[in-house]
Amino acid sequence: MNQTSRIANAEVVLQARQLCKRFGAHEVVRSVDLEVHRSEVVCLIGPSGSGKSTLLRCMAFLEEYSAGEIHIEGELLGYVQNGADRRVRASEAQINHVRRNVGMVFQQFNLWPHMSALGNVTEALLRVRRLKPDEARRRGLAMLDKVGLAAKADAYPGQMSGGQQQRVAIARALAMEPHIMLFDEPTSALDPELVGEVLQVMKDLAREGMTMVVVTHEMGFAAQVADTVMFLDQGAVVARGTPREIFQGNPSPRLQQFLQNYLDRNAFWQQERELKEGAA
Amino acid sequence: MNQTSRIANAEVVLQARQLCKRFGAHEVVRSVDLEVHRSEVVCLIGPSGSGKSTLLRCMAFLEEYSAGEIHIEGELLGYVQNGADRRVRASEAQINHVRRNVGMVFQQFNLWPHMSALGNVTEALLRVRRLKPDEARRRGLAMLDKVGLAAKADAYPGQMSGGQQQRVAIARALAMEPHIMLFDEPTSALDPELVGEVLQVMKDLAREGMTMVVVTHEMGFAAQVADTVMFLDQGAVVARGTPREIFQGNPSPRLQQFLQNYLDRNAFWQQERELKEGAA
Amino acid sequence: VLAFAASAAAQADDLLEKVRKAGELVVGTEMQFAPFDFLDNGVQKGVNVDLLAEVGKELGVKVRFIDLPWPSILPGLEANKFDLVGGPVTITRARMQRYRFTLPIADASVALLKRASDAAIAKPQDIAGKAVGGGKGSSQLEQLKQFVATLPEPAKVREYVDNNQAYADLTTGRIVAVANSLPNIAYVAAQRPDAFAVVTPPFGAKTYFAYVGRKDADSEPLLQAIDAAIVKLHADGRLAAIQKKWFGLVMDVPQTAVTAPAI
Amino acid sequence: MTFDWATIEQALPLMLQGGLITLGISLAALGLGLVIGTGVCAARFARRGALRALGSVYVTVFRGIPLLVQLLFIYYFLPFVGINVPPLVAAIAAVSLCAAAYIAEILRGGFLGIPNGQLEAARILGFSDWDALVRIKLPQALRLTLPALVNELILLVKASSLVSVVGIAELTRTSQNLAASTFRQLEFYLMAALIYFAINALLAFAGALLEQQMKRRMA
Amino acid sequence: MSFEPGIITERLVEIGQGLAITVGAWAGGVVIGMAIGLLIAVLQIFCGAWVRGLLRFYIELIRGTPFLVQLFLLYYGGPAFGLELEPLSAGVIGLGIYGSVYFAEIFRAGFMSVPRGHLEAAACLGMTRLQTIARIQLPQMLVIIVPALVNLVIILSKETAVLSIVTVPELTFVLTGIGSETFAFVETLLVLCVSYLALTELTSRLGLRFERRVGRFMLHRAS
Ligand SMILES: Nc1ncnc2c1ncn2[C@@H]1O[C@H](COP(=O)(O)OP(=O)(O)OP(=O)(O)O)[C@@H](O)[C@H]1O
Ligand SMILES: Nc1ncnc2c1ncn2[C@@H]1O[C@H](COP(=O)(O)OP(=O)(O)OP(=O)(O)O)[C@@H](O)[C@H]1O
Ligand SMILES: [Mg+2]
Ligand SMILES: [Mg+2]
Repeated sequence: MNQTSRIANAEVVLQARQLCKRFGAHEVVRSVDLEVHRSEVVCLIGPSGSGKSTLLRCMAFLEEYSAGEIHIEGELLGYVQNGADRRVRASEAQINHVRRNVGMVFQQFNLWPHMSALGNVTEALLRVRRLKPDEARRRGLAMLDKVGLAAKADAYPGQMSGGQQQRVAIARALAMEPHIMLFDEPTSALDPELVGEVLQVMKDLAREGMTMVVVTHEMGFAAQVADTVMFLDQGAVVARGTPREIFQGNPSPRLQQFLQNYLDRNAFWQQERELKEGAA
Repeated sequence: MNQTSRIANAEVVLQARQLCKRFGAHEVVRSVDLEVHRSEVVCLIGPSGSGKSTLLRCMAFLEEYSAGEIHIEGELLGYVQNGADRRVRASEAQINHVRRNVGMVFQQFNLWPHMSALGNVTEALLRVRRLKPDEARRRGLAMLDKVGLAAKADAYPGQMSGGQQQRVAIARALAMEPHIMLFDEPTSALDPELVGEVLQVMKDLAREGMTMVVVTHEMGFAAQVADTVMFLDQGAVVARGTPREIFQGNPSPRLQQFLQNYLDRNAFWQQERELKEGAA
Repeated sequence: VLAFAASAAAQADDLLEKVRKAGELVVGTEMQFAPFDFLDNGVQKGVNVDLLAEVGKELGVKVRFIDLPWPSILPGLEANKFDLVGGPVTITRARMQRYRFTLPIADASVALLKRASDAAIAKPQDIAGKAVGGGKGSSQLEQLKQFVATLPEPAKVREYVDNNQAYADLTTGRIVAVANSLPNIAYVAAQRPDAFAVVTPPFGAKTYFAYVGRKDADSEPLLQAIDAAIVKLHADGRLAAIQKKWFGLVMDVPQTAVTAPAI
Repeated sequence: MTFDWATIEQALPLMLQGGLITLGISLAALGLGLVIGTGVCAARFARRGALRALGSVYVTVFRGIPLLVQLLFIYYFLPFVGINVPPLVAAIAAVSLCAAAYIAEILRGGFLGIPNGQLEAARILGFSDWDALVRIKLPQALRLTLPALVNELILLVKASSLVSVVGIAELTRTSQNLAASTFRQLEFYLMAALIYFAINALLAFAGALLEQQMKRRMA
Repeated sequence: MSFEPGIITERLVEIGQGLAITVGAWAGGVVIGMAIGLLIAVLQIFCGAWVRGLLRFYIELIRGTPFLVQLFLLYYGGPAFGLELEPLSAGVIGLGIYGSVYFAEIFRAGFMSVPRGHLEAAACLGMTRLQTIARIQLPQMLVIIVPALVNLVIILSKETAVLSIVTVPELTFVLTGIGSETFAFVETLLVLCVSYLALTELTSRLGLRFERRVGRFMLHRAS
């Protein structure tokens, strides 16, 4: 409770109002409202194709949203208002300016295969932040250390496991010292063995008070880390609340059905508990 | 019990003796012994890199195994014995002959993108079994129907969801009427939403008495469907037994640690149950 | 046995026999050599058609022409792709080493072609210090080079793959004159008086055009037959008529084989 | 430079005829080239080392030696070893052999682009190597490399101008002949350019259509 | 058909000059072509529809017509439009223009071969489009396009033979000339073959080495 209220009082760093996104006729995001406070962790869950990624990509302006507004720390993202309600796409420079405090991590890592881990992390520091090489190198190594990969600094992405690659991708984003981190299914492309290490890094981030919006299929993570869980279906927010309210309240039939998937798949654990209880 | 004994009495259709597989110096499969009885379902679990896929691929002779023997319905796979213990690689024709009753399903589906679903299923019937086109078409449609995709017969892989593609891949294998089906992580490349439908098809197969060897990370499936679960670590069989023995016995530390991954990730479900129990 | 007999027979026949049997004389030529050979809306016209037709009559055979770019004509002759090279070819010592020339059929003395509008050039010597062109590997080019060397101030000589590029460059003004045999450039000038004019008199030694055959026993009888035919054409004035038709004048060319060409 | 359209108008039919010959030779060469090229490419992936070596030697030689020389060789020098081929055969043979070398390389890229898993799927279903090649590899390689192949065809159309050295009056040769007889070079080269452009634009368009269709099917 | 290598050795100097000119023109054409080609490919990324349309037309036009004809029009037709060029410079420029469209297509394909996600990652980190091209796309695509580039460079080496029609005394011109003067056809063609084989073989070997160098990270790839 107190945790939640503390966040409720913190200022809003990311705000979406009546956000809509169409691909041609197909409306993928339907007037979504969303407020993210400083150091709040919001998890987006929902069936495949429900628009989670699209919503997140709009927040990084990787997609031009069709209607509504997104404000990042008070600044309108991606457009410049001219006149009452006419707006035009902002210049690349302006977009980058508003987006400077937003970091993003992708499902497919998107590391640059021709650069070493360190190279991936320092590239933007050198070209965008214009740091001196040694300065950039110092911060880069620090970031890799933070995700526990200082040893892999000189390895190329192709030489690392998926989990390690994703951790490098997180380090790359963190190096720019963003105020908000966006994650799009950061563990869906990973072997189950490797999911744990990435989730651990994200848990640490949350504990340090990073503001995060996470699209995920990892219900366990959502339950343990999220302050707010939003369930999307067909582009609209069907349910939102604390993990407790979402997972343990009596959910809408659609949500119920969605969660059922996970319950079935983990039946073995269920049986195990039953047995243990039987024993006790 | 009776179920297990029934299988124990059925004849052995696939047998591996002291199976070893090396890649250069690196020994990936270490003298594995394995007996699969008719209509038994064996699940292979284990950490990434433990040799599950390699073991399975040896059973289909997609990898030449380095030492030991594999017998399929009594016939030696992949080699012809000459002299006491000297053996040479068998001809493609011989290999295909011994392998004729083995079907395989891959993690990446490996459908042929330039053929429709039906085309994928009938291709081998036409080229290998030399069926008449209409005959092949009949059987192909029957198989697609069996996996619930009769409607998608003319769709191309690119137009289908991952789950549907994997079901087509299963239909393609079943069309050849194999006695043994091998599955290598058939659901790891799928969105969580789509895992269910594929597992369902596999459950039905098992119920119909198909002999199956399944590499999987889906513990729930293993628990519900497997007659025998084998835990591989670093190429060796560390534990084998009924799901009950594996999941609910008191496991070796390595197995314990391996399972822990799954327990963590499903914490939310744990909490939920606790609450429910609290309520009750 | 049959095959053997056939081949034996084939060996027995010399080229003349073969040509007679086949009923046609095959001639390799380049149809970009007006007035000797060129296409007028796809129809072959020129000296060779008329003249060799007459020769054909004398031999009692038809004449078939194969149109080839010049670089591949002499190789074609050596590869037995045809019996005779049209062209015709300027008789030179070097070429006589390797090929058997028929009797000459036209004068090949070298003259210059200039732009009609170009008043600066009245006589061959006026090209001194200017740029001129000729066809690579042609005997005319060799003579041009010798002539240029004699000038007080040598002219720059450009070599072209074939004369037509040289004519084209003449119109662009990069060169002031093109050296080629009188019959050719006379015809060019006649075709486009607006663009071109001949610089008289011709310079260089007196040379002659003739057809070319292989220098071997197999071909000899055929070539002798052709020579005989040409003599006949001289006698009854058919050759003169053809020359008049295409060159606008009758050239006097020796009726005996040229044994010591000027170049 | 005064353009004489009358001359050109008269000559148009001839030039179009030349264009047809050019197109014909190119298409024939493409067809043969595809067959030979596939063979060579398959050889380069063969299990036997000797076959692989053979394949790469073929590519080195036929890609390295200028087409002009290949033509002259086949037409003028084979006769000395008793092989005397008619011009058209020599022309198509030479162009095909040369094209095959380039096509083999293009296809190699396509073959490499096919996931190994798809071939394993074929093996496990009992496909012979031949069936796997014809039914699985080739159709996909062709699809993957279609743009490059269209490119190659366009190159062929232009390279075919060399066959004039064996006495075939294709487009370039025809226009040179006409130019030579009228001493109007620019006009006819311009004409030739336009006709070549028309032919190749047509081919490019056809290729684009084909590509679209394949994309739509395998969207 | 006699075989007299003497004829070749006599004219060795002339042949050497021809070879030098061929190589020079070839190198010049390749450099110009690559430069223009890259420019076109990049412009296609940045510019609006109608500029792209123009570029498209330029590409199709040059691609659709033989180099012989282009060079002829450039050299002999140029003066009619006040464009006077020396034979060699006309040849090199012509070769560059001819090659540029093929280079452009190869580069375009290369740009498209880099996964969109890699560009999005760069955008999220605030890199400009130009930085992304220079630092992310070019280095990655090189690996993929090197074979195509080698192919094209080899093709261009053959096209240099066309320069003879504008009186550039390159190798083919010199040798065919010697051929028709001395009738040593076999010998000259033989020299022609060997020279071109050497050039192309050298090119593809250099290409392979370059491929390996830029492909370092690819070779490491686990799967
Ligand atoms: N570029 C695009 N063009 C057209 N439609 C698109 C595009 N991107 C996404 N879509 C559609 O938008 C819908 C939402 O896609 P999105 O990727 O946001 O879903 P998602 O919730 O992220 O699914 P997943 O859990 O599989 O990632 C889908 O139906 C998809 O087909
Ligand atoms: N072709 C190969 N060459 C060399 N090493 C290989 C090859 N294939 C697999 N390996 C190695 O063999 C070991 C076992 O690989 P395998 O794919 O069988 O593991 P796995 O249990 O299937 O893992 P996962 O659960 O990720 O599929 C790994 O260390 C892998 O690096
Ligand atoms: Mg998504
Ligand atoms: Mg595996």
